[in-house]
Amino acid sequence: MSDTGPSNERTVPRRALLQTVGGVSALTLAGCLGGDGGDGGDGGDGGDGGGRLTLSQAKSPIEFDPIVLNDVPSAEVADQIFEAPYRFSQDLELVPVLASGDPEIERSGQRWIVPLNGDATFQNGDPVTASDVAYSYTAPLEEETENAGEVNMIETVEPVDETTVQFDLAFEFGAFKWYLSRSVVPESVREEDKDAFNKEEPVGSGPFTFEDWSEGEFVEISRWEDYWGEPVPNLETVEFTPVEEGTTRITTLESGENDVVKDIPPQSWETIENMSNASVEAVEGVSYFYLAFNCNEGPTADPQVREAVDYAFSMDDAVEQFVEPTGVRQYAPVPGVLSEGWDFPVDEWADIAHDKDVDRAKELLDDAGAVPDDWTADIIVPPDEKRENIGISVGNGIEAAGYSANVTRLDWPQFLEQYATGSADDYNMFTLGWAGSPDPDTFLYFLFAQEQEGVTNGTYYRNDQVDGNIMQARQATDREERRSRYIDAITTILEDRAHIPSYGLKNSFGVRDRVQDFVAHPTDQFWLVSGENNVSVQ
Amino acid sequence: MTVAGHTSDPESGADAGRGDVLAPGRDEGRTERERREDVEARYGWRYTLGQLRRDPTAAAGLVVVGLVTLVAAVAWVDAVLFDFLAEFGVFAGLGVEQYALAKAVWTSPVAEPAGTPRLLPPVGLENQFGEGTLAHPLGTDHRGRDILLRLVYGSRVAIQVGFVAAVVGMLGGTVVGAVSGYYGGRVDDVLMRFVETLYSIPFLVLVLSLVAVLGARENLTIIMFVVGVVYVPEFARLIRSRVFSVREEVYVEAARAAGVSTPAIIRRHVIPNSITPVLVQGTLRVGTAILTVAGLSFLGFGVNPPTPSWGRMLSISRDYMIQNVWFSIWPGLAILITVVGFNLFGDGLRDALDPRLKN
Amino acid sequence: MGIARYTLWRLVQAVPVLLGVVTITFLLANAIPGDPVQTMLGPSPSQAEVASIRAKYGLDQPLWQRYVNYLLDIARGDLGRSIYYETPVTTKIAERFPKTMLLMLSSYLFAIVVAVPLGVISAKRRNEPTDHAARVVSLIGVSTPSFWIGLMLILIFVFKLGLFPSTNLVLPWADPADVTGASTRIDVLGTALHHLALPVVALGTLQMAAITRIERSEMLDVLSQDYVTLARAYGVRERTILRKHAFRNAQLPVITIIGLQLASAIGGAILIEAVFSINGMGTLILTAIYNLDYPLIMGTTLVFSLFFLVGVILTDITYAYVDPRVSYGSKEV
Amino acid sequence: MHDPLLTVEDLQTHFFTEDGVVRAVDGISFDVAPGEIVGLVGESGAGKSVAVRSILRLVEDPGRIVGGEVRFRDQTLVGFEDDATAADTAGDDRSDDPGDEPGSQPGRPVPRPEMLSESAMRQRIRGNEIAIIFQDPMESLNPVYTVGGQLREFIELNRDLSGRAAREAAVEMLREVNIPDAERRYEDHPHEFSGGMRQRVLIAMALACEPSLIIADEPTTALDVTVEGAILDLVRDLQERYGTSFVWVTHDMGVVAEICDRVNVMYLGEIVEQAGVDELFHDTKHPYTQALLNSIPRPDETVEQLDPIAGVMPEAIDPPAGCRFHTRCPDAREVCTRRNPPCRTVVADGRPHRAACLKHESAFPEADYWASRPIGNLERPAPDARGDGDE
Repeated sequence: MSDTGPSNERTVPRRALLQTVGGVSALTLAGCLGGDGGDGGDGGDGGDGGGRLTLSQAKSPIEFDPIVLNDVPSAEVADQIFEAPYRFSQDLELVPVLASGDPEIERSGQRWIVPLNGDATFQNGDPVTASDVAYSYTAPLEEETENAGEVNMIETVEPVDETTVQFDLAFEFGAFKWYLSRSVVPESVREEDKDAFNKEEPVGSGPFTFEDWSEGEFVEISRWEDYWGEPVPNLETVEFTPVEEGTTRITTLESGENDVVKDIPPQSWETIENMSNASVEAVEGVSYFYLAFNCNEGPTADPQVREAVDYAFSMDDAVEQFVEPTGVRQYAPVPGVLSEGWDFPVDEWADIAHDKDVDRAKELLDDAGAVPDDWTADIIVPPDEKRENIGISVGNGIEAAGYSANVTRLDWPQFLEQYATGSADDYNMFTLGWAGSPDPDTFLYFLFAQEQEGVTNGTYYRNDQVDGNIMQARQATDREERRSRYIDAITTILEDRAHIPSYGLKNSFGVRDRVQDFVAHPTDQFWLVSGENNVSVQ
Repeated sequence: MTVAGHTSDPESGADAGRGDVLAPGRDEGRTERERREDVEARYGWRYTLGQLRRDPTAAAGLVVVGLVTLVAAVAWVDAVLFDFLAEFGVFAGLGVEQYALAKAVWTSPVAEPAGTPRLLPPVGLENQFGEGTLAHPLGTDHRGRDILLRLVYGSRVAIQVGFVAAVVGMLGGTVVGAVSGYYGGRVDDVLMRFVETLYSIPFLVLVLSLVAVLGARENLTIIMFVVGVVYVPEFARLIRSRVFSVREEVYVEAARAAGVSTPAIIRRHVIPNSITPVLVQGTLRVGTAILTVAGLSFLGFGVNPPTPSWGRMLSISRDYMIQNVWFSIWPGLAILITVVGFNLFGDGLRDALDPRLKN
Repeated sequence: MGIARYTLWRLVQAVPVLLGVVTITFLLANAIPGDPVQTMLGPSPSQAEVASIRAKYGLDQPLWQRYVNYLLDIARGDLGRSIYYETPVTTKIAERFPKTMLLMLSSYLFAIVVAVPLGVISAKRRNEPTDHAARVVSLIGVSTPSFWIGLMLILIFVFKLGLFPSTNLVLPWADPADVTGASTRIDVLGTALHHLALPVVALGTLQMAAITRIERSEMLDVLSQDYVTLARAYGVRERTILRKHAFRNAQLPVITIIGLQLASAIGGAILIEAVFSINGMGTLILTAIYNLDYPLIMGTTLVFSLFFLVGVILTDITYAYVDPRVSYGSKEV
Repeated sequence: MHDPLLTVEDLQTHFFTEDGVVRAVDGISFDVAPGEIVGLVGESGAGKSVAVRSILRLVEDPGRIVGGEVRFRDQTLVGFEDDATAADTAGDDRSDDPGDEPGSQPGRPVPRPEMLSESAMRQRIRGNEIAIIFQDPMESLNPVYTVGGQLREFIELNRDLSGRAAREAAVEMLREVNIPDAERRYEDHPHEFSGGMRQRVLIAMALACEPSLIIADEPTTALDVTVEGAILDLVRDLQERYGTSFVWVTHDMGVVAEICDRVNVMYLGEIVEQAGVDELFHDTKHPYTQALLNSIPRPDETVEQLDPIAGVMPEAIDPPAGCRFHTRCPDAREVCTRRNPPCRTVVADGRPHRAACLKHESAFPEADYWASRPIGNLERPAPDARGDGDE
């Protein structure tokens, strides 16, 4: 299946791209907010022009209940129908939606109290109550759903009164505010018939109501006329249609079949730029892609071998050739947005990586005891063009250095089962990605904490000092203390080369000129209507 | 008042050895040449090649098949030769960088010489990535590797796949068919029920699930065998029907009467006589096997990057169709020409080996 | 009464084969390495979670017991629940089957409507230019990968000329409301045909080529039969000979080949659905295999095999109908 | 001797195969009087079938009628301009030398204007004036249509009957050929008839079209003896009743004796002897005919061993030089290897008794056969080394 970036990974290691978090202003690249005047008719289904938008995703949504869903396409639709206590603005500032103000933090981050705004109602008219919010945050744990892992730090959630909810956590957790963006569902309606709620008629408090859908074919949502908040959407109906194949998806943009197209392959970026009736709207997402080493077993357990591989190939060239412009080169094991927000020393980290020097690589490999003469490096890659190409570049580098490499492209099920076993028979290296919220914890804890070895940490990188820093930073609330611990940990990780950071992906859209006010969003993928924008179609 | 010849009763037919006696025998209605032709057909390779030479389409098919197999052989030898020479230190003098370049240019184009622009069009054409050069007559792929070189090495996979699958199918089918055909009775029923069941699962569905089962998504050897195994039912049915007809032949009865053991009969009578249709079907199946595995690698099963395979090239080229059309055209053509070659050769073989089917 | 009895007999004969197919799909699915629960839960399920999910799908019972349950379920028409889609397999298949059916039947229609006359003409005008042209076309048709034809059609008619849509199919009997830009039944039909054009040509070419080759060689064979010469000797016009005397006899082997071709057509359909991203059974089985979704793999393989068996039986019955020699005696399969 | 119904003069039909030109029928002449059964006898491969099919112009590619004349009553079925050759429509290369040289690829002979067009042949002659019965009853009936249906179709085509009348005629004809319960059998399919029954249907088919001439191409060869006898009696009876004349092709001298009035003996594309049936049996003029007769048992004589003809019928693709039978002829002499005698009258009284053998000095004075040296043709045929299925 063709490359569609992290967004389609139904089973990206649990950390689906759903968390929204405050942080520093996003890099809004191309695409101005207000599109310039449309340049006249261009085929397409003019017809009921007015308020109808067609948006093409790479994969079809499969369910709509935020409590259970765990894949990005479903989340994109659900985000229009449901709302959360908080949302994050274009530049990732905390914006209350169902909440009426900022959360109160007590017991140094172990208790969070969220005030609710009383006049929010669900689409069936029922008011949004504190018990609905409590229900929405405890249901995943009780029903052991697939995304339960994202709320497992919560001990108890109780409604203090009609409009306030109190969250008690298992431990002091400074970063919990990033988790207050989970959608709220009407408890009574969902309990009646969970399956229907998930597959036929989800009811939320968001500006769009669910109309109809056929899996793999289309999903249709339409404006909720008497939406409690404002602005009421300009768009009357929005239709999501899945087009799996990259090039074809781009063509449906040109032919007018779709107004907006998601996930643009690198090579089609320029094609859209050259289109007279469409342009690219992209923003850097909160994602981090990397080459990881098996520090547990096999030749790559020796740091010198890892350093040799760093010499053997050029990550800059690989990213420049196979990822840009849909992604941005990254030198730290956290997304660029986050490095900026936390003012991490990225330049210093960039110098740690070596430039390509095949002779040096060969010397290091020949000299390293752990490397047999006929060593064949096993590199496993997920079914995704970009990461496969990176893997091939690494393999070619190793072959240039006089050894041989075997790049194996696995399906998601086999890959997920194999990449975190720590055994040299399964892999010496692998390329993967991670998406989280702009808090270093959501990356370093899951990717490097020894606690997570075999779960989401495939490196088995053992350095107690680094592990200590990560665990303490996770608990601390003081931002300065967390920042210095993270800098320590990251610097050591980079020097030991447990990972070679590669790139971060942008949320990229091809948008026809007739679409006004469409906004790409770092973590919510895109916004159709919000405090800052309200999409309309000429 | 028919004229009865001296030999055995009219029904069993004139004994050819006694010359053309007037008695109405089974072969009576055919000229001497036709009868010789029939005998020759079953055994005479000389005769077959003679026929093949005369039939233009078969000759064309033979040429194409020969060419592609030669290319595949060169590609295979090339890689082995390089390693062999490397062992003798022929390339010792080179620096690491030159060594990699030499290996890349000489052997399988896995490593791409740095700096070649990507997605170049064929020589003489131009696109946004640059102008087609003679160095890369058919253009370059999405990693800047030379497409012609990739096609040449792709032929190695295609031919290997085609032959292995066809041979596996033939051998399996012949054994199953011959045994069940000759022994008949319960053995036949059991085997045929199994063949029938395997045969009734649509071809690609069976291959897909077998490949998924064996976790062989990226293991070409297993896939080749699986494709071969899935051909077994077809060959089994072919052989079985042929065995039924041969079993009734007089000389087989005579052999059995003379106490020749059954396996010997199968080996010396039944199989040589059934080899003609199997050979023809085998040649045609090589072509279909190449098509099937191309389809499988198009769907992502089969060859592991960076080994070049035509199907995989096609599926990658889909993402670059707008930028460079030629990247999708060449692999398709390569598959087409090879399979046409095998089909032509197969048809030619059938006409030559089966005189009755002269159309 | 012969035909009805013969059909019944063929159906009875198909039951053991179907049982065989069920057994094979069951064994196949259970031997798949990798654990579907792992897929579903992602890498960090607590042991409790894993156990409960396994129980829910009955994955913890011994193999033979699961087999018996599986057979009982199938008898009740329940193919289990898809792990990936979390819906019953039967609903998923029912949802996706019409598209594949539409694709295959229309491509068969296309193949037969083109191939049969082409085969007859090229036999009639043997070794004349039309015959050579037809043979070259059918040879290329048989040797080209169907998915490559699909790609080339998309390249030319979608990218370059923009005449046709290149994704998905629209069911002609769909409700106009669901079909974008269609208000009346006719529009729906129009859009449906518009979407069908390229996939049908891509899938149909292979069958068309094969049928033409068979038709031609059968016609030639029949035209050399004594009863045709006899008809000529009694002054029957050449056109009548072709249309009546020769044609019906030549169709017998062609019908059988059409039946057997169903298997490769299903394979082709899977590929074409992948190229044109049609959400039919083809893409369904691919998703099932990519995500190790046991029940869905079993279900789709079973339904495909059932479809094939029904197809073969139908062709046998048509054969018996056309050829009087068969309908009464039991035809050796 | 009123004028003959059918006259064949120097008919030549050759097959242009990849291996070379097969001169299957190389200049045969004979005629058929009304009500007469004329036999055409010879070993297999002599070109008998090709000859009779050429009369009805049913020769298919790669065969072609390249010369000679065939006249039926006053119509010319086959007739060509003497020398001119025209470009062949199917693009055969045109060679300008006249056609008679052996081996060269003659261009297509130009048909004379009065030669019937294809559609004329189809409407007026085939099935109408001349009907044909083939050898293998199993293959001659269309398996997918009912017997009655086929019979009726030909009747409607060749007699101005249609609908019920045609059906009645068909059933009547089936009864005529002694097919029991004809009314019901009308609906049955060919595979429900035995070999003998099918042959009867074919005969009924021929007679139903009330032709004046029926060409029977070895109609009883594929049948066993008893059925053959019944068919021969039926034919003789129908022939007397309808007065239809026959051209009866067979390789079986017994059948010739029983049914034919006059006989033509064919060997390798040529007619070597022509005579009334009695003269042929009792006053045989050609050694080949004599050999054919020697190889059948005589009821009145006891012979411990019949002597088969030595050797094997040569290939029609490269016939032996001179008299084509000289390689197997016991009386062959040196002159026979040089001159290929045409078929000349040897006994003149009544209908001429002709033979193509140089030993008849009256017909071939110039050959002085008796002076030339005999060549011993008596070596036994070498035991055939190959033989199929040698084990």
